[in-house]
Amino acid sequence: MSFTITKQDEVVVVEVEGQLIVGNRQELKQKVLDELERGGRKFLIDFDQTGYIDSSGLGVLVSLSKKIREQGGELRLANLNDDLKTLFELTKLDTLFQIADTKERALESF
Amino acid sequence: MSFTITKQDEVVVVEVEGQLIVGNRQELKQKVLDELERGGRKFLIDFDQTGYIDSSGLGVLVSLSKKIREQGGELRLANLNDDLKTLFELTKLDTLFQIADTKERALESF
Amino acid sequence: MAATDGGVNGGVPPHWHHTSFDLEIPSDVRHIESIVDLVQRVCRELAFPARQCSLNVPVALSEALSNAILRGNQRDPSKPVRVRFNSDGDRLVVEIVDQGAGFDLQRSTRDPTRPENLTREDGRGLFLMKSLMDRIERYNQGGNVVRMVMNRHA
Amino acid sequence: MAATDGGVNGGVPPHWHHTSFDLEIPSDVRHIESIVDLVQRVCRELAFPARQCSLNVPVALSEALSNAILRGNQRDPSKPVRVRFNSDGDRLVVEIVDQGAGFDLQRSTRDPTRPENLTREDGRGLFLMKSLMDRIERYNQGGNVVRMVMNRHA
Ligand SMILES: Nc1ncnc2c1ncn2[C@@H]1O[C@H](COP(=O)(O)OP(=O)(O)O)[C@@H](O)[C@H]1O
Ligand SMILES: Nc1ncnc2c1ncn2[C@@H]1O[C@H](COP(=O)(O)OP(=O)(O)O)[C@@H](O)[C@H]1O
Repeated sequence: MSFTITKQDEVVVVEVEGQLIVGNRQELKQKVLDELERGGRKFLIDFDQTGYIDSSGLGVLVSLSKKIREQGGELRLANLNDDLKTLFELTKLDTLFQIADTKERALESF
Repeated sequence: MSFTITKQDEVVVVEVEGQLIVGNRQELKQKVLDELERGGRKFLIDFDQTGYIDSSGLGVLVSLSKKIREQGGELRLANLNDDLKTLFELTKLDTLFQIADTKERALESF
Repeated sequence: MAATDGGVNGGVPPHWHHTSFDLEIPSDVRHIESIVDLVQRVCRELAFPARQCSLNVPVALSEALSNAILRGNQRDPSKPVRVRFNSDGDRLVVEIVDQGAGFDLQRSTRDPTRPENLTREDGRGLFLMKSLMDRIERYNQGGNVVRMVMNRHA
Repeated sequence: MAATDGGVNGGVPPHWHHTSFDLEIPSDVRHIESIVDLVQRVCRELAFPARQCSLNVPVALSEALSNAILRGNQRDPSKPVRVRFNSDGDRLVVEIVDQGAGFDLQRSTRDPTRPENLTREDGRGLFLMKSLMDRIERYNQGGNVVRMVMNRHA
């Protein structure tokens, strides 16, 4: 389980490797909030290397999306596999987030 | 579990990745016998990437060592970790094989 | 075994038959991932469909475990969480036992897809368990037991 | 769980308490590795010393499994091998049950370190099991049961 943060032009790209669950979501939250503090406004979370996400992981995404929007920023998600898509559909969170098929599409869309 | 065969000068080097056990030792045996058939006479089995070895894996090593010697060849072993060393000591097979600490030492010793 | 050849018959080996286990962990969320991983692997060895082993089982189980650790046992590491697993290959039953007083399963389950709940951070756990398993039950028996049943999908 | 922080307490989590399992596989040597891997992981979660989990358990268990599959069940995939595991963290007990008639444990155990046996290909399995476990027993009960006990080393 690890989070890798890189910057592509103005976009803060966060890769979630492994699970996003109750044991590590606080770490993700802190890392993104730190970038927001430092002035980042465009955020992309890439799930290409992600296993499963639990409800607390989904909760952190919801909360981050709110906090980013409050600062006039934007959060996009990319690379959900079929399992993750199902999870977002079940919880209707697919209606709350902007989700792109690939990282490239997500980057272009900002 | 896989076996990688390379040649360094005249030495056939076999790397055992993963377990050497009843389910795959036949594959190792066949690969080494094929090289013996093709004229290989110096053999080095490298256990650097090996997990555990069971009695049938030990048995294959004994049998290969005999077959290689029958053809006037030699078999050396290298890179036994502490667990594997214990296994060879328990069975006194450390007295039957020429065992080097490193691959380099084993190669020099031919 | 040395003399007899244990060579491979070719193809995928016939899958495991029945499997059960019973284990107890201290209340620490860092155990969730390894338990989930264990159950996922058994799910695959029992040849349940890939999706059930990669989505339904891990998400539902991690919800049940984190509720047991954080809600039931309130993260007190001296309180154990017990995990009982049983499967004959047709269905899979997992029981999670915590030391809490229990809760009202029906009343605690919110619908997180309703507009007023959609942007809430919490309240998706029981909903996901119900959505991903075929049956969820709760009862008291030496603790608060949450029982999840998943049938093999076609 | 979403609202409550499930954050890490620092350090290594307290290890698992007791663990038991009971599973059945068809007689196919390709299952040995996954069973051994499962037991090794449980060995580690129960915080047995590293060496016992990396050497004693996997070698003894793979010997017992291959004897059960190849000797006891003569590789007949319709005959199951049952694996029962139990540990309270102080000792670890594994029972392997096959459908064979059983065998004389004492008389079948050779000493492979004697000069006349040293270059034999076979005959090291029971010897290794005895060397690596604290106790090996055999009895008939719904099949041929080989029981291995390992105490936690200091
Ligand atoms: N094992 C448990 N013990 C006590 N209460 C529980 C347990 N599991 C769930 N609950 C109750 O059900 C509520 C809803 O749980 P859930 O849907 O997982 O959402 P969340 O945990 O995010 O609030 C919890 O807030 C808690 O009050
Ligand atoms: N589960 C079993 N069922 C029947 N016979 C067994 C079983 N396990 C061991 N044996 C007998 O004990 C003998 C010695 O076993 P072992 O020490 O593992 O060496 P090997 O299997 O290489 O001969 C076997 O040859 C077999 O006759």
